[in-house]
Amino acid sequence: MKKRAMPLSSIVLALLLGVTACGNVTQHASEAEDDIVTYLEPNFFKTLYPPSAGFYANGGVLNQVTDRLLYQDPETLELSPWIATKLPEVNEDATEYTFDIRTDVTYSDGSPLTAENVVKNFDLYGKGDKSRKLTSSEQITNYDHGEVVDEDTVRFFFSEPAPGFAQATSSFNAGLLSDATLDKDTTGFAPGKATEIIGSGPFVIEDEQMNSSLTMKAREDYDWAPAESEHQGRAYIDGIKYVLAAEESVRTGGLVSGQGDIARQIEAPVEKHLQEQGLTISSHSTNGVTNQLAFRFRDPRLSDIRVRQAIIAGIDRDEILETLFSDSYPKANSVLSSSALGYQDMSQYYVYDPDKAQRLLDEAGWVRGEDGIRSKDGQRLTLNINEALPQPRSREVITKVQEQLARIGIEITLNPGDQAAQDADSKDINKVQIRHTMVGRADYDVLKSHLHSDNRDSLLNLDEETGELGDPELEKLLEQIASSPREEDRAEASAKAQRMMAEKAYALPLFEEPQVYGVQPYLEGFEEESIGRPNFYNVRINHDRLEESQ
Amino acid sequence: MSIHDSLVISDLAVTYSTSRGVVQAVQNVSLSVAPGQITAVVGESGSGKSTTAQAAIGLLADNAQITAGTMHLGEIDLARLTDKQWQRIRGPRIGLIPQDPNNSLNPVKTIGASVSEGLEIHTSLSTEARKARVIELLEMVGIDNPEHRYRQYPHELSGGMKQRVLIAAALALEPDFIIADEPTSALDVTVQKTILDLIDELRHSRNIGVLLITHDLAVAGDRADRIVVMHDGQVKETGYAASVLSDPQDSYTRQLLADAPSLSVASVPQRRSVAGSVRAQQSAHAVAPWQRDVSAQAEPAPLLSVRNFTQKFGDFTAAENISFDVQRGTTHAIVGESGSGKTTTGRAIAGFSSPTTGEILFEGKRIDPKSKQLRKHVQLVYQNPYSSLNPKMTVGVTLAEPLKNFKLVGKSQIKERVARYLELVSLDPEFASRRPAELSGGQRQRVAIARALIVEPELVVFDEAVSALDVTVQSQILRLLARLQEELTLTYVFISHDLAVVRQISDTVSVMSAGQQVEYGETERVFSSPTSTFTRSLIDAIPGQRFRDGSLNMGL
Amino acid sequence: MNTATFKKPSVILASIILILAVLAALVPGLFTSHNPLSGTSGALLSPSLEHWFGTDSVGRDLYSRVIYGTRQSLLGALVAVLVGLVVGTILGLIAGAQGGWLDALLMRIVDVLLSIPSLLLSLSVIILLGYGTVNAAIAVGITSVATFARLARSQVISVSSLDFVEAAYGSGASRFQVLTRHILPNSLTPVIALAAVQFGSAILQLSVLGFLGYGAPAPTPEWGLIIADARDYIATSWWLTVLPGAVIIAVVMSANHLSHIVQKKAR
Amino acid sequence: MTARQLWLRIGQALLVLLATYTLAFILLSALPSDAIMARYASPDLGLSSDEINAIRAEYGADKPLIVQYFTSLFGFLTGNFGYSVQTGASIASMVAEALPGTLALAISAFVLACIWALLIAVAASFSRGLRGFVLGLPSLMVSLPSFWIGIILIQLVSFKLGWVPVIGASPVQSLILPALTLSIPIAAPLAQVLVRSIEDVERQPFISVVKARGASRSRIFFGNVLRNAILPALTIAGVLFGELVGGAVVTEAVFGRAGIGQMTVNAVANRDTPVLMAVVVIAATLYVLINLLVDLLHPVLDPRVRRKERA
Repeated sequence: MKKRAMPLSSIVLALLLGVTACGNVTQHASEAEDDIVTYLEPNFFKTLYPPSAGFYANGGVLNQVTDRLLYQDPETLELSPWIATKLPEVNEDATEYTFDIRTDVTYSDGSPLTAENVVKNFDLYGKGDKSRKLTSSEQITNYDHGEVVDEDTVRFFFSEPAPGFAQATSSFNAGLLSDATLDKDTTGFAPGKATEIIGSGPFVIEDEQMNSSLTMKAREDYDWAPAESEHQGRAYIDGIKYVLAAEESVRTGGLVSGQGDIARQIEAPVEKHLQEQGLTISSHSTNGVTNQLAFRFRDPRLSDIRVRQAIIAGIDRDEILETLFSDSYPKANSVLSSSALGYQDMSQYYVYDPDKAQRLLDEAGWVRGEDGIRSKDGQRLTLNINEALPQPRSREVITKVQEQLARIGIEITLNPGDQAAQDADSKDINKVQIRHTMVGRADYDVLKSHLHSDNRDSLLNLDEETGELGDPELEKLLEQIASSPREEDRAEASAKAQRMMAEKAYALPLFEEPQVYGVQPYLEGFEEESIGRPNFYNVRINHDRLEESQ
Repeated sequence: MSIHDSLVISDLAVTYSTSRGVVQAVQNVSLSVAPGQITAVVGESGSGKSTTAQAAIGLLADNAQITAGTMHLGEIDLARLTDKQWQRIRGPRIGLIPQDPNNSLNPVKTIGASVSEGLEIHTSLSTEARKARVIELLEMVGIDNPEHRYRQYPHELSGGMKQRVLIAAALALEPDFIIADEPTSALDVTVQKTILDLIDELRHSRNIGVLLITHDLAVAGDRADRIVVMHDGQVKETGYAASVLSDPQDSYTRQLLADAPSLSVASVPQRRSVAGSVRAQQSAHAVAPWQRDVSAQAEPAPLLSVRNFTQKFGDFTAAENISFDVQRGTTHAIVGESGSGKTTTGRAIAGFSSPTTGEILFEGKRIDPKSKQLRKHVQLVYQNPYSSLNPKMTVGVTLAEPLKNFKLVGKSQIKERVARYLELVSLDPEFASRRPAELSGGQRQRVAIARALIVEPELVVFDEAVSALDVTVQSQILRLLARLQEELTLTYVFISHDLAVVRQISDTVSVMSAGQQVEYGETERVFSSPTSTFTRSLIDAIPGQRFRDGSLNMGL
Repeated sequence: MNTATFKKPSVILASIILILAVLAALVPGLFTSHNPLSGTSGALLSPSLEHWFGTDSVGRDLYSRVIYGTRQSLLGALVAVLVGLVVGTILGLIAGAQGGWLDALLMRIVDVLLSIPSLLLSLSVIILLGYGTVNAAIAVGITSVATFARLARSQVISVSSLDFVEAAYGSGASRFQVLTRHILPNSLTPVIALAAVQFGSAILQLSVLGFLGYGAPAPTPEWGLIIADARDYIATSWWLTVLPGAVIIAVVMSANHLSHIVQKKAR
Repeated sequence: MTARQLWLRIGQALLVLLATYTLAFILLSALPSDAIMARYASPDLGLSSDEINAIRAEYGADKPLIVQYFTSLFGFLTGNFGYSVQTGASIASMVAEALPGTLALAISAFVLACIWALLIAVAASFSRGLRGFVLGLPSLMVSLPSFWIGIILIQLVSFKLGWVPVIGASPVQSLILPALTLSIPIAAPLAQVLVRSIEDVERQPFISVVKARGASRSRIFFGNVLRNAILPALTIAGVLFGELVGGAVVTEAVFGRAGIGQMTVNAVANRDTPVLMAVVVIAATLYVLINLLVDLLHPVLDPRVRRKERA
């Protein structure tokens, strides 16, 4: 009988031993011989095709492996040379850009970065290739063609003025790729193929575990960092391990227990906890359109400016920020971030005044019903807001808005659904009347991306059925921003647009949305690029502090 | 014979703790088994005979407790043994032959593994030696081809074979005593005889004391040296077999004796002689009834006529070429062992299957299984009263159902009619509000009979309708059926494996074996001068031979 | 069930928990005076006399959200079970009673239902029907249809072979009468026991849907959603997940326990 | 099983597969929005609806459904799984990457679950004192939301106690907690069925006979009860497989493991029909295979079934 009992008990024993044998395996990823930084990312990348790399996880990878023609300082937003040896020569109406490029740069597969290659890059990014299911870049507008002038000079031609182009060349959406990589179709940029994406950046993708992790190694012969950078040559660390950690609690716990070095997307309530545990919180503004509620004024209820003003006056942003967010989330004073190009303070339009809100609604003829919700001509004042899934705590924000607006008699409902459903519904004014959104881009153009009917059209200014615009004046201003060759004109148009947005109460800016990272104290030099994607080039591990922290 | 090597139980009391409180199962039970002798404990269900047997081998259920008494095996008081000590007694000292051989072998172990298990536990024999011993044992208990059987699984053996295997397993460790708990009640009567013969022989040849638990006084009388009669957890009578049977002292023993069909040869009620009784002197195959009908114009047309009935299920032939007639107001018995095709025939008569070939005529018309009208005339009573009543319905609803379905009486009369039929089957009309779970087996069977009779049928088929019941209850039901037949002029087809019962109640009989009708004729004639050897062997196997022969008296 | 069963402490406890849950679903106001929909004091407060379960990430009283969430959760579970029970039992009843090709066909359909991963099935159904508690419940219910159908069928088949069914035909009952009066009532006990188990599992499945972001739309208080939303703060505010989790466990366990009692009695 | 029965069984299985495929295709086609919208209508791409329609034509998604159905069916039959619309990744390579991880998780969770179930059954049979407590365990285990178990296990075992890393773990380490998480809800029904069937077997007369041979408790249990009691537990294995796949979705999401579960959730979120069809095909094939295996295993464990099939 003992004989029979044995295998079972031995299995159990082995199992218990197995678990305890793994005891205390906690170690810092960077403790290994090489300085490898473990980076915890809530999402895995979906594509590494630069024009489609807006998604956080995509940009987070491309920013490490590609170089750009120009470099944009994340703080001042000023452009400076990188692969281009100097700032481009631009013609009078901003339809021709001439870049002088370095000739000593090679891709990680050994192929040289040539003028032909640069033109090939922008021809693809500017025009896309339908047959390969590759789209053009939203940031490169009116692109006509590129030309190789000589071996170190390229020139790009535009059908209309494209003043945003210089900045566009600095973003990871215009990261330069080798010829072989550019010949791929959409499949070639997909997960599973990351090691075949060849850039000239300081890191090279070495290994990919699909939907789980990505290992990048420092490139030994890297020697073409932006001219402005003090640090030249190879990256300090030996590599980066991107680890998918979708659960917030795993990222936080991973940092606290020392299993990870950096984690992206730290929710506001957790910041304090991490700081108490000795971690650094690094936040960076996304330098574009603030996190805001955009009112689709073509909706019959919202077409009355008094209703829009009432909503603005009825929302206590301080309470929202205090309850839900932290110091990393500054209150917004305009549709643009205070650090964005062309920012104008419009805070006087966004004052919390519930009495005024009530008054405005009364004046507009909205009468409170039995349940406290107002209605007019039998129509309830019920408005639907989308859930901005990628934005921090969107659901909670809307919950607070719901609560606050209910007090002045407006019912807010949350449009349920996953990303695909939200995307589909957001184009339908009958489904979403108030859009919760933000756009990150460090250029004047960002307002156009946000509002223009050819772009995101967050206000749904364009009626797709009739082809008519709700507010042609706004559209005109946006086009001025994007096509005025002179920077002063662009800044002025941007200021006008911001004022118009405020005066016409088209949107309520909530806060300047940052990207928030939790960073181990022994990591130095961690930076974000101009819209908050991580940059590991200057990161180094302070081994003294690393030992201290253990 | 000394008391020191006997198994002696004195003043045993066992209680069960149940959700309804503590129940006294047996009390003041004293008995002894001497080496080489059989002591039989006889009783009906609930008499405590099984509890006594379980106590004697230490296998009482977890909720049972011995509250008084001793059980001595030589010097050892079994009542005080720990689990570990019991493990050394069970097997080498006391063996068990279980009740139902079909469920008593581990279905996923080979015969060899089961038989050698005891050797494995208690001896240090090598694997080969064990195998040799097992094969020897199998041979001894009369298993053919033991080498082959050794590797077979229980389901590949017949019930009788399995019981032999279990006897071999019990004998493997050469115990001093064997508890045989109803060792044959799940077996056919002919098999029962051979198994009992085997036990009988082994106790002589190996000087094993046997505690035989049985419900059948006739079996006890045939085999036992001493008999203990139990009822309601108490011993009613103890004594030598001969004296208990021939001169019962206790009134309960007397009733058991009176109710046991196989012991009541003298009291077979005189059946009315059947008009135009079947003359068949040969097997029914030779002369079919309808052929005879031509020559016997004077006879009234039979109520039921089965002609060349054959039923096949796929490749399997359950019944083949069965023919018999049943006259109105008589009882026809179909008797046979399990698998003989008797139930198949009965179900076809009741219209629950259509014959593959041949025909069944009721009042001269072919029975149509789809006809609802047929149900008004022919009813079936099932063997198992526990599955034949819908547990969710009260007795009243069950009885009212056919009345409503056939619209036999107006709504207002239903209640009154139900009450009348409950009275008819000797149940209080109050029972109408009870559910089957609240009734005993006998009461349930009465309800089932009432349900069959309430439509006032002409023919009732009883499919082993009394075989699940205790003898005393069985006897009551049989008397009830006789009375009802008289009162309502009913015709019965009575299917049974029990020849003693059949002999007691039927006018004509068909003996079936392996789907064939091997004998057909008037009951008295079949029993007194059977023509087929099979019938002969069946009759010989009826227990109670010793009693009927009067050899018990001579034994004194 | 006899009275002794009801006296077992575990049964009493389980019954009390379920009764409280049902009460909370019907009259939540009895248990709490806080508003489940609007924030009171600060967010993520730890449990106190004022806020028994603390406050959630928006500053709402968690205890009152759990209480008010009872209705949505129990309603959801109820709908889910009803969908599975009714559709599954009907399918199983037809298959078991009819037999032949219809049985074969229905059982293959059940196979198909079982071979599509249940979560994929329920997510698709939600996307198809639209978001919301009832739709999520229907989606969960559809995934249990197969289980119910199989059980009901096997019950019907085993009950059909009992003598009283044939006896009912003998009593002149029609096929339909036999099915509804005899077979169905006697097949139901294990099916009901399964329903009780499914009730618990439906609560859990709904909470998984909430976890994946396909549950009831905010701000409806619903158990799954409450835990799913709070999980991000487990390192800092463990009570947000643990306390509502304990409530779910208590209710699901009680339902399971009673189901086992029913099952045991039925055996 | 005779060869004929086996073929019949396989034929039936193929039929179920085809029916599953068809039903899934219809269901997924009926969903609002589609993969093209999910990818290309994303606002940061700024594509107009004309451009999106052109892309749709490029994917062949503008053809009638019936054509798409046969195209995709033909693809699967010829082993061409196609490409994810969302990412453009080859589905075959996605599956090749995801399946081993999920299988490893599912199998180790299943083995763990069997061990839990056995331990519970053994403890319930052997220790009368703890029986009440032990029998309550399955109820508790089945009442825990699986993602909740996972999150709490990560916090306690990995972050607080530091026994197993969650991030940067070796393949074996990374299997421990997820397998544990997934095993708990699977173990519960298994344990319940096992305990119940042990009770049933223990009531069988043959157990008394074995006891009457003087067998010890462990011999009775391990030598006689267990093998008989495992049979009913085996039959629910096929049903439990569905739970395993469903549980894998949640477990993989919580632990950030790449696998079929995560692939499924991502694909649902992106209406990535080609990927979902592949998931359905894999899951249905596994389901059918496992049930076939259970059917084949039955006669091995139960000699009674062997006989019937030979006859």
